[in-house]
Amino acid sequence: MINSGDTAWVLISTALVILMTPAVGFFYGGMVRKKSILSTMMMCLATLFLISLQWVLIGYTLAFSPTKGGLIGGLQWLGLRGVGQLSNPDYAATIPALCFMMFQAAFAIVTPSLIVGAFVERIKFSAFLVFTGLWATFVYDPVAHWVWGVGGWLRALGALDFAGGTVVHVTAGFSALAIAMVIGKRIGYGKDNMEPGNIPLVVIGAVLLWFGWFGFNGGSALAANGLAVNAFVVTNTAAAAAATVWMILSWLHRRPSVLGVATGAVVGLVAITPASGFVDTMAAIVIGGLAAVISYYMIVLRMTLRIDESLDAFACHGMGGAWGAIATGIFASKVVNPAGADGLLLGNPGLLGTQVIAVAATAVFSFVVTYVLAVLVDLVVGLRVTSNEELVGLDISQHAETI
Amino acid sequence: MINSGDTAWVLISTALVILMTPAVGFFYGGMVRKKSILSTMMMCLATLFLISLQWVLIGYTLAFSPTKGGLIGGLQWLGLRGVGQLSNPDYAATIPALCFMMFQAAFAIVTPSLIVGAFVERIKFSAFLVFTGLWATFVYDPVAHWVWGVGGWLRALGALDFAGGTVVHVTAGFSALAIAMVIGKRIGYGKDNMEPGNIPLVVIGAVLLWFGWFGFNGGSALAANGLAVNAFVVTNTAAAAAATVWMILSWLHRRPSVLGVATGAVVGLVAITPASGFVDTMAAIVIGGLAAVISYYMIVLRMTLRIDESLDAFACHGMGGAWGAIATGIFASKVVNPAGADGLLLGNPGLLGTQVIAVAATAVFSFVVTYVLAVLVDLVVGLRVTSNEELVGLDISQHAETI
Amino acid sequence: MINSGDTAWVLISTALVILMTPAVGFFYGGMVRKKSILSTMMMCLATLFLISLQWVLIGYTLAFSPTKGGLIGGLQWLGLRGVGQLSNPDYAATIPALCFMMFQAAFAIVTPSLIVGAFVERIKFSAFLVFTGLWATFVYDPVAHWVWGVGGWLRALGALDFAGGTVVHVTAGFSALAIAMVIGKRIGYGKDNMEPGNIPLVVIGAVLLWFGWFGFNGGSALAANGLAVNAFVVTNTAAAAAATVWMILSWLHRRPSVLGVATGAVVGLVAITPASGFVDTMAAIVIGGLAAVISYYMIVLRMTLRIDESLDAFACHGMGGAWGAIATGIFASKVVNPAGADGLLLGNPGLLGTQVIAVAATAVFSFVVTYVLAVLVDLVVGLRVTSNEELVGLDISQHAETI
Amino acid sequence: MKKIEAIIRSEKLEELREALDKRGYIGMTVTEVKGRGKQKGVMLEWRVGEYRVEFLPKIKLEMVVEEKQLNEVVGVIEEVCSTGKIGDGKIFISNIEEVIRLRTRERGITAL
Amino acid sequence: MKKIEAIIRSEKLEELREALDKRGYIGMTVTEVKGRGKQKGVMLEWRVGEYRVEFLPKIKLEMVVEEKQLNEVVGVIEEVCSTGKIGDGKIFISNIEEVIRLRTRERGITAL
Amino acid sequence: MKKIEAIIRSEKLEELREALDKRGYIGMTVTEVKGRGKQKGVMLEWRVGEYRVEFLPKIKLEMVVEEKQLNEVVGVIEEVCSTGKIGDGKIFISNIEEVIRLRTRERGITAL
Ligand SMILES: Nc1ncnc2c1ncn2[C@@H]1O[C@H](COP(=O)(O)OP(=O)(O)O)[C@@H](O)[C@H]1O
Ligand SMILES: Nc1ncnc2c1ncn2[C@@H]1O[C@H](COP(=O)(O)OP(=O)(O)O)[C@@H](O)[C@H]1O
Ligand SMILES: Nc1ncnc2c1ncn2[C@@H]1O[C@H](COP(=O)(O)OP(=O)(O)O)[C@@H](O)[C@H]1O
Repeated sequence: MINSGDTAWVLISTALVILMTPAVGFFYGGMVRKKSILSTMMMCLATLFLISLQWVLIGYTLAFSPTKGGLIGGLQWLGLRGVGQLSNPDYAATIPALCFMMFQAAFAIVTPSLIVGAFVERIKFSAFLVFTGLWATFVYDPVAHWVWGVGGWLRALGALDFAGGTVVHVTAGFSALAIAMVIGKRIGYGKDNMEPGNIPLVVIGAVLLWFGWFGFNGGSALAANGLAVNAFVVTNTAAAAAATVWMILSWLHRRPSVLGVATGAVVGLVAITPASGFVDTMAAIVIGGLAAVISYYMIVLRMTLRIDESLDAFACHGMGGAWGAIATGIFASKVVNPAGADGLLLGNPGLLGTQVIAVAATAVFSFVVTYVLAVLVDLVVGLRVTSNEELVGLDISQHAETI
Repeated sequence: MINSGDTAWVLISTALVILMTPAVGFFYGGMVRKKSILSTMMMCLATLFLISLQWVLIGYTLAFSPTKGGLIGGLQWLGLRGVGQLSNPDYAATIPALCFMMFQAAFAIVTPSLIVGAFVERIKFSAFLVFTGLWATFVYDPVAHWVWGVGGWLRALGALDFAGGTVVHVTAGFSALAIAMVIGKRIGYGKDNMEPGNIPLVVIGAVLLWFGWFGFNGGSALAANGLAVNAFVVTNTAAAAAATVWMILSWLHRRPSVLGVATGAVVGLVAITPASGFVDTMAAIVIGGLAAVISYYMIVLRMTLRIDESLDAFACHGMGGAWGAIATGIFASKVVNPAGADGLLLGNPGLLGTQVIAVAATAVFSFVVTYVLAVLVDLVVGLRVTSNEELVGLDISQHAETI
Repeated sequence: MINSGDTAWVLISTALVILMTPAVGFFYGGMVRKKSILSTMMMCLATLFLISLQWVLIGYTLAFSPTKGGLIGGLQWLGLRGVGQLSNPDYAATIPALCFMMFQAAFAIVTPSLIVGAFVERIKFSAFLVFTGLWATFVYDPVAHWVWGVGGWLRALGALDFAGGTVVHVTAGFSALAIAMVIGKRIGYGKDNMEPGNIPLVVIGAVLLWFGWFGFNGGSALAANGLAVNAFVVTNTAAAAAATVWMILSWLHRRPSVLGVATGAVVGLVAITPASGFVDTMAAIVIGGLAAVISYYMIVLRMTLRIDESLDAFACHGMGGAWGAIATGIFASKVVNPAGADGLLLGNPGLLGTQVIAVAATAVFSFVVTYVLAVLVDLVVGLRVTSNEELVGLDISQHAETI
Repeated sequence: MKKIEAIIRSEKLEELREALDKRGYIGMTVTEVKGRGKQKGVMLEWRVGEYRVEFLPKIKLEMVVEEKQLNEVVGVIEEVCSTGKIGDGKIFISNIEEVIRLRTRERGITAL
Repeated sequence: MKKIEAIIRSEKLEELREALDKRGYIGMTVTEVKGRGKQKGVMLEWRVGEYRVEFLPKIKLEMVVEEKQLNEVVGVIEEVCSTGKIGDGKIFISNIEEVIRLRTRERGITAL
Repeated sequence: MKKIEAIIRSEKLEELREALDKRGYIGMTVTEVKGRGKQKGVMLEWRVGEYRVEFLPKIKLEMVVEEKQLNEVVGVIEEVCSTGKIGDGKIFISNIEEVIRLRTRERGITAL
């Protein structure tokens, strides 16, 4: 039976999550140099267009229709055939099946937009479009099926991922690392200063991400109930804890910067994502706080290694998501969610093992498939603009526009 | 009986739609020259203030209280007398009458803000206020009554308009054309370059419009049910399809620009508006995709004719809304909405005829009445600033401010 | 029993209110000079982090757990112990207790961010953090308890404050005045021009505040019912009325500015806050319109007195909130809210007296305690940056960043 | 060669560019500056009341020309930019010793 | 006539304007520039760690004055803008051959 | 002393700064300007079709140097900034009569 309160909540949550994709565009767009701000925003917008269509045509059926051996969905729901206004109790008994489809669409859309941070300021727009279409189909859709699809092998194994720590963040983060390695550094990387072009725009992005994340995690309860509320509360708390810790870390180093706390907040949001339906508020403080430490030092390491994974999708999403998934194995509690499981601290080390497997599997799969896709796209279309186009900036060279 | 889920959904939808009016201000404000950005935003803000008051005082009763011959509502609900916390089953059985009133207020507010695109950078602020007040009362309120009021003649005829293709977009678009013709071109139009002053602001506007449109169309179900979900899904899909097609069209021409895809998305949202409660997702792809083609070439034509309907409210809203209303006559299906009707493709050509009548009637009425109002305001107040004020820019000359 | 529609509404309202804190950052950030925009935004962001943590750890229990003599809550719910997914009928019978806690968190967060307007461009960031933590604990938490806590002395007295006229706006406004007096004027105040650095950012902030306020007032019904709708409608109406009146006042003086109407709108929103669950739409027009007059002339007075309460939190929030609380005593009606009371106009002068007491008590308490806290922080940490740091701007000197 | 530095009203730039274009003067560099002169500043609106902005946005146009072209160019600028109202701006003329076109490394008048 | 081009700290502009105002020097043009000198740049915070910005925001103030006023104006600028710390800036003085006031088409010293 | 005023492509600034740095030329001032020359402007995309922007963003780099350094600096600029394509920019050289370092109030060459 369709419940109007649950439907209202999942609908508005969906709208919030869809807002996150352009928000990533603001967040990333403000962090690149002035000559490529529009290009960065454009890539996130294009992800929204492209995957909106890919998902209703093919993505949803690959991820959620009846499984083929636990690895991938079938083609039964191609073009949304049979996905209608009645509920599908396999996934959510009190909202229309179309509503579940759309909520999931928002996740499928936002995930590839996170990878944009890896190749800003140097990718050819056409290559970006091809890559993103392929990535959604060959990385996101299978992993979503493994973890969330009925019959998916990680779901069957008992892996817990409330709102996408593995499906969204581990995939995006490890893929970002892979494609950054293929496409190479920006000209002048490590030598020229790469001043962020518009910090207020970064803040607008971060704030809309925080706002949207209430739908991301809260909506993942698929109902307007106590579990949704729990997810909402721990989301806010973890973000606050992570931003605070990041502020302290950068203060110890020198000065607490706006860029820093905005990043910290996002890292906290990432880390609580898989855990948000299984842990309580005090655990959220720990999860968020440690996430900040982990991602902070991962960025330090990344810079030391002189890898131009330009906006640190790997350090923030890859590591944040991995930590969150593992933390779920540590802090999960059946008091919070009877349908979940107890974690290590409540005497169940098994869950932690399962979580590690889930992280490892999605990380390796994402890295390898993305690496192959990136090399392929490079061969066929060419990933990178000419050095002259790169120096002039992607706004002019790819879109004939300036801010 | 008031249903809390439905009320929650219509309330949040109302908030989303109210957000759209300033979003139009960002969208338009970023597209004009730097010297008139604030003025453009100001006009949209002022629309929000003015019509918020006009609606509760007189607008709502003119549009929705018991009909006077199908042409206009009476004065029964003047100052919201009798519009209370209980439901009015004539319009929405499960939400308070005041909630329906407010949802409709948001539509009445956003519609005149769309016309702002016609006369930016040259209208006198006082004249703008007078015009907008008159337009709401003499154009919007009657047309809203015809199409949505109980007893309205177009509603009685069976015309379908789920969320305002005719009431909102056809009226605004054709009115924009009329007032643009009365006020005339900007100095230097077609000669000076008229660089958009702030493209990131355009994107922020477009993104908030997309976000708000989920309330616009989804909320028009007046309940949190399968129909709302359908409207939500087709809205997102049509926007994505239109943006994608626009991207391709401008790429064929030269380069895919951010301004272009932002415009394309809005056009797709416009076109799906009347159809969103009657068509399915695959139809939405067609409706959105064709809308982009229609509006794109209408802008080309408009520029060839050297009409300075500056931000193309006619091409985007007038034509987009008309196409959407006609498309409803083609693609509507009772499977999606049993309370609707079947369209041409399901063997009912009658609906298409009705839709054409509704479009024609609202277009002609809006154009003619707006033309007369514009001429009147020009005579009494003077529509246009002096050429010196225009050259200096409206920000300084009308508001004594600079960005 | 948990109601899904009510829970959905309060959850989304909470998200809206949380968005308001960064929105204050945009609103204020755009109003200061370019060299301190980031610092101003940063202080609002930091408020969000800090008080999110303070509230779940200690604030909530101080404000809402069983009373100690009507003056303060106990420590029973320290760290949210016992605050769970079931409802607490003392506060809200149809939503989880955790949901009520989170909704209240959003209020506790946004309130100190309002005070930021008092000391922008000259406060030491470390001192700001210490002050804000103390203020939340020693001013906000007690007053919240007095007015909203079960057993709080003002609540027991029958004072009405639907959504925080006293708890939020009177406390913030009078505290802003106190700390502005302690910290002193900016260098060059009254001599150098202090040009607003980014007016579009002010508009973005004001718009998000307006949007968020639907959750602020509408959500305070703690259910998706007719009362929530009433609060929503009067909120929009009062904002519109106040913005319109402000526009007229500044036009009479010289020109209607965007800064002016944005301020007017916020003042209208402030004034309707305590009244929104007790008055009808026509009263809202009066309340909003008069609020604009009061705050407008209070700013004139404040400038004449050459007090650098830089962004007029006192005039807008202190006076707006006080007027709204008193107006509740005048216009309240049991027709709107049977659980409320009738006001002066309906023949009950008693309520007005109670409201005046509530305003006076919170104003005096806030002013005095804040003054003492500010002096203490000044002694221990030092409130103010060096004059060199002030001249260079807080962005560089406190955060090593530039826009 | 001479450098003409003209501080003009922003709103005159497009018209001036066209007028110069017509007579074949293409090369120029413009900068957004803030100026102050007889027209001491402008009052702008604050939330309530107004404040004085001491500097007004102006356009600085720089053109390096041959000496024999000097009068013509100055004439065009005067023509287009004099409105007779305070704030019209000023022209400053100074000497340029050498010009180099980076593309071709040409020097002197041919490099203009 | 002489052109005084002073590169100064942004935060000194208001004070300098007032000091000049008091002595009757009203006309001036300012530009936001980025400079580099002994003070080679500044370290700004990134999300983690910091990066060097090679150019610092400075204000370029241009004033054309009569020769006999030169010393007074330079004196005022030195007075206000010397803090003794690296980054104070420089003054460059050059020759201006002609000045034209666009409003009146006056030439020479009276046009200043 | 001479003032070198170079109008260059924005994307060349970093490279030029480094090249000058290497040879010990640190002091310089840069301004974001808009220029117009042989390369008459650029077509940018509008929502539909395109429009001509008459001025292109350029960087103006100003350096005041001793006369004997002039050739070296000009050489470096030519080296780095000539691509041979339209739009490379120009260098203008003029005379500077006096330089003052505000920090120390030194005058002349030692103030550079
Ligand atoms: N002595 C000066 N040195 C440099 N720039 C000047 C000087 N006098 C005026 N200007 C510039 O010229 C602009 C116009 O000067 P103003 O005195 O207002 O114009 P006018 O006297 O021609 O009406 C000023 O805004 C300023 O930029
Ligand atoms: N040779 C030069 N040519 C042009 N501008 C210069 C030169 N040297 C310094 N400047 C300008 O002066 C500013 C201050 O120079 P800096 O060497 O930091 O100051 P100081 O030596 O007085 O402490 C620089 O930021 C730059 O804009
Ligand atoms: N006569 C001039 N006076 C001032 N600036 C000029 C002049 N000619 C060119 N410029 C500047 O030089 C830039 C490059 O000129 P352009 O003619 O496009 O380059 P080139 O001929 O070297 O390819 C222009 O954008 C403009 O800023």
